[in-house]
Amino acid sequence: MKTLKYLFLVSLLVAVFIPASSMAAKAPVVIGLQGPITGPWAYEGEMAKQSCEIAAKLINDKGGILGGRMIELRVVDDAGEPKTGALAAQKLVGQKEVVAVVSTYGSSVCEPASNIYEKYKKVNIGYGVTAVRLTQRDFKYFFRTCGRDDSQGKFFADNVPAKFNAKKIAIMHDNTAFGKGLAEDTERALKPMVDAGKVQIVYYDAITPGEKDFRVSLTKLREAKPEVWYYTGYYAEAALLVSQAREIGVTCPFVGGNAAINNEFVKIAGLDVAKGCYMTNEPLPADLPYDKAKEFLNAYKAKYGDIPSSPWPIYAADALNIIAYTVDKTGSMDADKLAGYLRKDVDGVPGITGPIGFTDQGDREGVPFYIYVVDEKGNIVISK
Amino acid sequence: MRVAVEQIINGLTIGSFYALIALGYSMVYGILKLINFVHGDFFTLGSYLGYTILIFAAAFITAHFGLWGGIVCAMLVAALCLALTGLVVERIAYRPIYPAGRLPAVVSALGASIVLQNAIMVIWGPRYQAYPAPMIPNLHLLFFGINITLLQVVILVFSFVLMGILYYIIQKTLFGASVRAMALDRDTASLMGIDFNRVILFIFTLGPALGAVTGVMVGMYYRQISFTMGWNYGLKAFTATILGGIGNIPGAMFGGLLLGVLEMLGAAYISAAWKDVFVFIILILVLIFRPTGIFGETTAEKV
Amino acid sequence: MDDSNPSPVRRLHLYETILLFAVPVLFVVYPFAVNDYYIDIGFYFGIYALLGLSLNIVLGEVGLFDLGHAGFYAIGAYTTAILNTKLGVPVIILIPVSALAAALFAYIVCSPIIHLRGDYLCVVTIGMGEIVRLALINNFLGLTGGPNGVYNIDFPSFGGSFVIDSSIEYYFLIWIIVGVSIVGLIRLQHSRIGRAWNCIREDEVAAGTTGIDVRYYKLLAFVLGAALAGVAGNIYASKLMAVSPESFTFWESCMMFCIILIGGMGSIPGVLIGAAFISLFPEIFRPFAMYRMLVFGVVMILMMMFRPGGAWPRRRGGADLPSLFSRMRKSHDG
Amino acid sequence: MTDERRTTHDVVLETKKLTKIFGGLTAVADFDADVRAGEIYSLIGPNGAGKTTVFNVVTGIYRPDHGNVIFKGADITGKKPHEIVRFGIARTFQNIRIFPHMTCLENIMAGQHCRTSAGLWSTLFATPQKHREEEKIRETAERRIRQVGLARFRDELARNISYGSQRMLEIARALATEPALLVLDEPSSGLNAGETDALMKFLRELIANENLTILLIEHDMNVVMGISDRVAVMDEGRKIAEGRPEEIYNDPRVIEAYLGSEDD
Repeated sequence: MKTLKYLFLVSLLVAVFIPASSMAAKAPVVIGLQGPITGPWAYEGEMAKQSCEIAAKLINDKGGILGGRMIELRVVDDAGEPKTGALAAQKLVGQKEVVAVVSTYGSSVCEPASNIYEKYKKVNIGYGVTAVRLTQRDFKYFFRTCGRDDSQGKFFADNVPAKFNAKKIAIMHDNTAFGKGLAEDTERALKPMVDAGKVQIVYYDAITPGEKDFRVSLTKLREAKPEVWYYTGYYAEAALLVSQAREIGVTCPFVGGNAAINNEFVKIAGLDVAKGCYMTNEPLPADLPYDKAKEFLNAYKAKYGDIPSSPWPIYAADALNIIAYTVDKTGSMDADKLAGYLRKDVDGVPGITGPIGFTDQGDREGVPFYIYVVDEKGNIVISK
Repeated sequence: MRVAVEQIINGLTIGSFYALIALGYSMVYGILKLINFVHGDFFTLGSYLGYTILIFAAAFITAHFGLWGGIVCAMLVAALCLALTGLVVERIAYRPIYPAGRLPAVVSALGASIVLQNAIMVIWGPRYQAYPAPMIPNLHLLFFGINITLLQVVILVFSFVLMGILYYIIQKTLFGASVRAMALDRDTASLMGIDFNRVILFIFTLGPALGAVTGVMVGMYYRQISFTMGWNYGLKAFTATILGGIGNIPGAMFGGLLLGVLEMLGAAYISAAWKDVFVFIILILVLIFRPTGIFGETTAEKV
Repeated sequence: MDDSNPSPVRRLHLYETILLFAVPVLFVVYPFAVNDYYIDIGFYFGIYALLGLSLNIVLGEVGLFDLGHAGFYAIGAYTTAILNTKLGVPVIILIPVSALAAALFAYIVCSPIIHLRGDYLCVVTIGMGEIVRLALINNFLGLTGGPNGVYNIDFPSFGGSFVIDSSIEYYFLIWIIVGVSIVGLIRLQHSRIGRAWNCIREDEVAAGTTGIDVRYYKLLAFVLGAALAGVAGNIYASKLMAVSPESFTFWESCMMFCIILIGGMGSIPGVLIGAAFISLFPEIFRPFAMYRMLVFGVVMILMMMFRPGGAWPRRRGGADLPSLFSRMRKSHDG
Repeated sequence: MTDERRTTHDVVLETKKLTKIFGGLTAVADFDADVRAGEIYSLIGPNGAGKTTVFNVVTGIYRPDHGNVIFKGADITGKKPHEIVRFGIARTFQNIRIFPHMTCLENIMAGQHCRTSAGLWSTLFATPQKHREEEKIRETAERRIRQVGLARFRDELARNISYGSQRMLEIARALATEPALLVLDEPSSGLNAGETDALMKFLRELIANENLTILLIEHDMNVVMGISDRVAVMDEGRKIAEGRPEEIYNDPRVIEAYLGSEDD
């Protein structure tokens, strides 16, 4: 037992010191990634890490930036939890060689972390943080490559009821910061139409993420007789929801938010159920005419077998790309210069998710949306 | 009416999952007075093993044994593996710690839970996994306008059969009597010649095996599994155990079913978002008025 | 029948004497020697130490299984967040207010359930913690901001002139509070209140027949424990400038439970060791990436195997550190 | 025991028609007794006669179904155990119930709890008044620990001392509550002959030197006959006889119900 104890201690020590001793080659440009590598959102963290690695590799394969310096990714785990996120941010800001950070998934984790980045003057670009308020704090160093809750909500209100000729709308969210935010913004965007009597919100409620049984909520939804049903949460629950809804006889069209439908959704729900499900989404990589998208997608698929199953990791890759681009263009590691350049001079720069530009608050400029549908073969295509 | 009946059936289905998991908690608690936090993760592991078997051995099994054969096979393998895992965990994480008392064992149980959950994440990856749709029967049945699936019926019947068998073993057989005696008073039972190790062997193979079977059923029923799901089910099942009266086998079954039905009715008639609050408030109210659970003995302490 | 033959008082071991003086010095010097990241780790260590001390009253001193302590922590944090952002009450004033709010909540919730024994009490506290968390997620009374939480919380300031906003200031804020709490708890441990708590932990019936109002002292423990957790919540909220329900899960309660058992029931140095383990370990083992929680779990099992009574169990009688403190004070009093 | 000491016939404890029913079983039925100041009053009877139940009702652990407990003229029926201690009744248990993980001295100090009042604030701010009180607690405890001869175990955990010492510790703890009535449940059980003799001597000295009354359950007839002033015999929840030890010793009903059972 005693040997076991010592063996264990020694292996711990070795494990701690090995990473520190890795050799430094020709000084790379270090970009941080803060994401949920462990914890309940670990799959998002894993994909974000993979995406950033692919994006960095694509840049490095072309000879890096600043005339031959490689991109090095430094990943810190925030476990999807605010306190750990703040510590992760604090760890990165203490490392002078980290130029800027791709950070993070989840608005409530981003909030305290971005406070720290702001205070220590480190450019940080969110990839899965859609709460409107994040860019309303007049922060200098905070940007995001993903859209905001209200842009999608507005798109829904403008297009979806008309498309399905629907007067009775059901909205369901999953009580996560993202899902709830989108649901609220959709409700807000629909309000003028509701006041004018054009549409009616006949159902508005939440389900609990991580649960498996939603038949009760769905029965209520069925009794409300909606003509279109908008679910603003994630694919894992969405797949269960649609399967169970069809089981108990909910027949109205299902429209998911941009996290609700992907290949995993089709896999879990099964083709029978999934086909004919709609979603509001930014253009999917596969539909993007941009070279970057094809290149990224192929590289990702080659390495991991399939494209990422949620939209956020692609925004993470784009965040890394735009940081690399800005460092390359300015030739500077200075946070003020980078932030200034991102705000003023980055405009229409090609990215995986389309041309990238930022508003003065740091929001992504012009995130386009489409209505997608799952076709007979289980592919997700733009709905005509 | 239709809604209420459907909800009760849904509630019974989810309740039977809780009940089967709760049995594992209750048996371990009865003998060791230990909250076996790792039990929820046994359930998850069982679910992942069943998934793996269905994915990799699907074509072969289905070809030889048919659709149901494949499912039975997945359940059997998962149950066997988990019985073994249960023993290993008991040997490593609990046995060396029994003499120190029950509180250190609680920490060890939490540690084991963390290990198992993260091992699942490392092995299968953090993403959700989907049970293969073609391996799962999806037939709908309509009784008087009430919509249920064949799978639901099978799950309910099978769960009740399992519970019935366990009830029989515990309440009617000589071995069951020795388990109950051990739960009542370990020292006296040992003096009467009941082998403690045999009882431990029994509860740490049967409990996890039941959990594994439940895991496979949950995987089929919802098609989608994640490495963190055991925590949620574990918490609910433990609540069910307490609701029924901890250490009491029929109590755990009843507690599980009641919890499932309460949850569904709370969601239907109060609010889906507040249903867990509703469940916990009921639990607290029950305990205020029956401090040892519904089936718990209310004997005064001997002074 | 008199045998006036008092046992020799156990003297402090040398290492204990060294620790007694070196540890406080280390705590003061530490933040001046490292960068902000390590100071922040020290800060969160302090938060867990405070939470550990607060749960130690309930679990360590009275032996009540409380697996819902994160609920009290949440009440403190949200009281601060809501009153500060909605009404503009200064954070520093909200320290006692948060403590009171959490204490009041504990009193109301625990009064009807205090007679429950062992694991039944345990599951009720779990339920209580979950109810709090779910109420926060569901935007209770439209105040808690749902899953997004409450944000834009101020920094604590003394009359507007001295604002606590840097890592090092927070570090000292939390450790001063921890220090004050430790002094208070040592005094309680060596008073009739602390003895009454221990008696209840040892044998509830005998405590009653020895003249201790079991119900009152159990409630007092919950109320005091909740108040301290409320203070921790206040500081946590202002440090992060935002609160959200993810920080107050059942998992967090479990970690507090582990602090006590890893350190040793009812032992104040033990609480510090346990808190260090829970807060430092995951940071030290960052290089393990996704394996780090795996290692964490293994170490928890090993700790219980090798030191089931905790890393630093409470020593009674003779010279444990707390009684040394009180003796030192006594000699000062003359 | 000499009769001179019994200068008063004031009744300290009186039970009136005390009845306690568990489920269908009547453990105690219409139990009347009066314990007079300064005496040692013993309760004997076969196992299951209801003696301990009487004790539990008197000390507030159980609430009686009928009847009253009057202590020094005050009705204390149904009061909580800690309130009854404050009135001046302290007890020990048949199976020793000390606080095993506290030191011997702390065990005894706990007994002073009901005679002291320092609250949360005076403790937290360490007021001089609290300090004085703590000194008083310590002095009392030191006195009691010397009285029972355990001073050398002062800082020893209570669980580490011998069974006989634990008995004495429990008695010392009860004495530290400054009782007028000491209720002892089989104090000699588990003690060897030497320890039993010491116990009898101790109880005699106690009653002689302190303003105290003792209510006793005892199986050891030597102890009962040796130190009791009066003895009551219980069988099946009822009092079947009461009187001086020598009267009881020769009472045919007692021999039949109690002593007779030993012939089986």
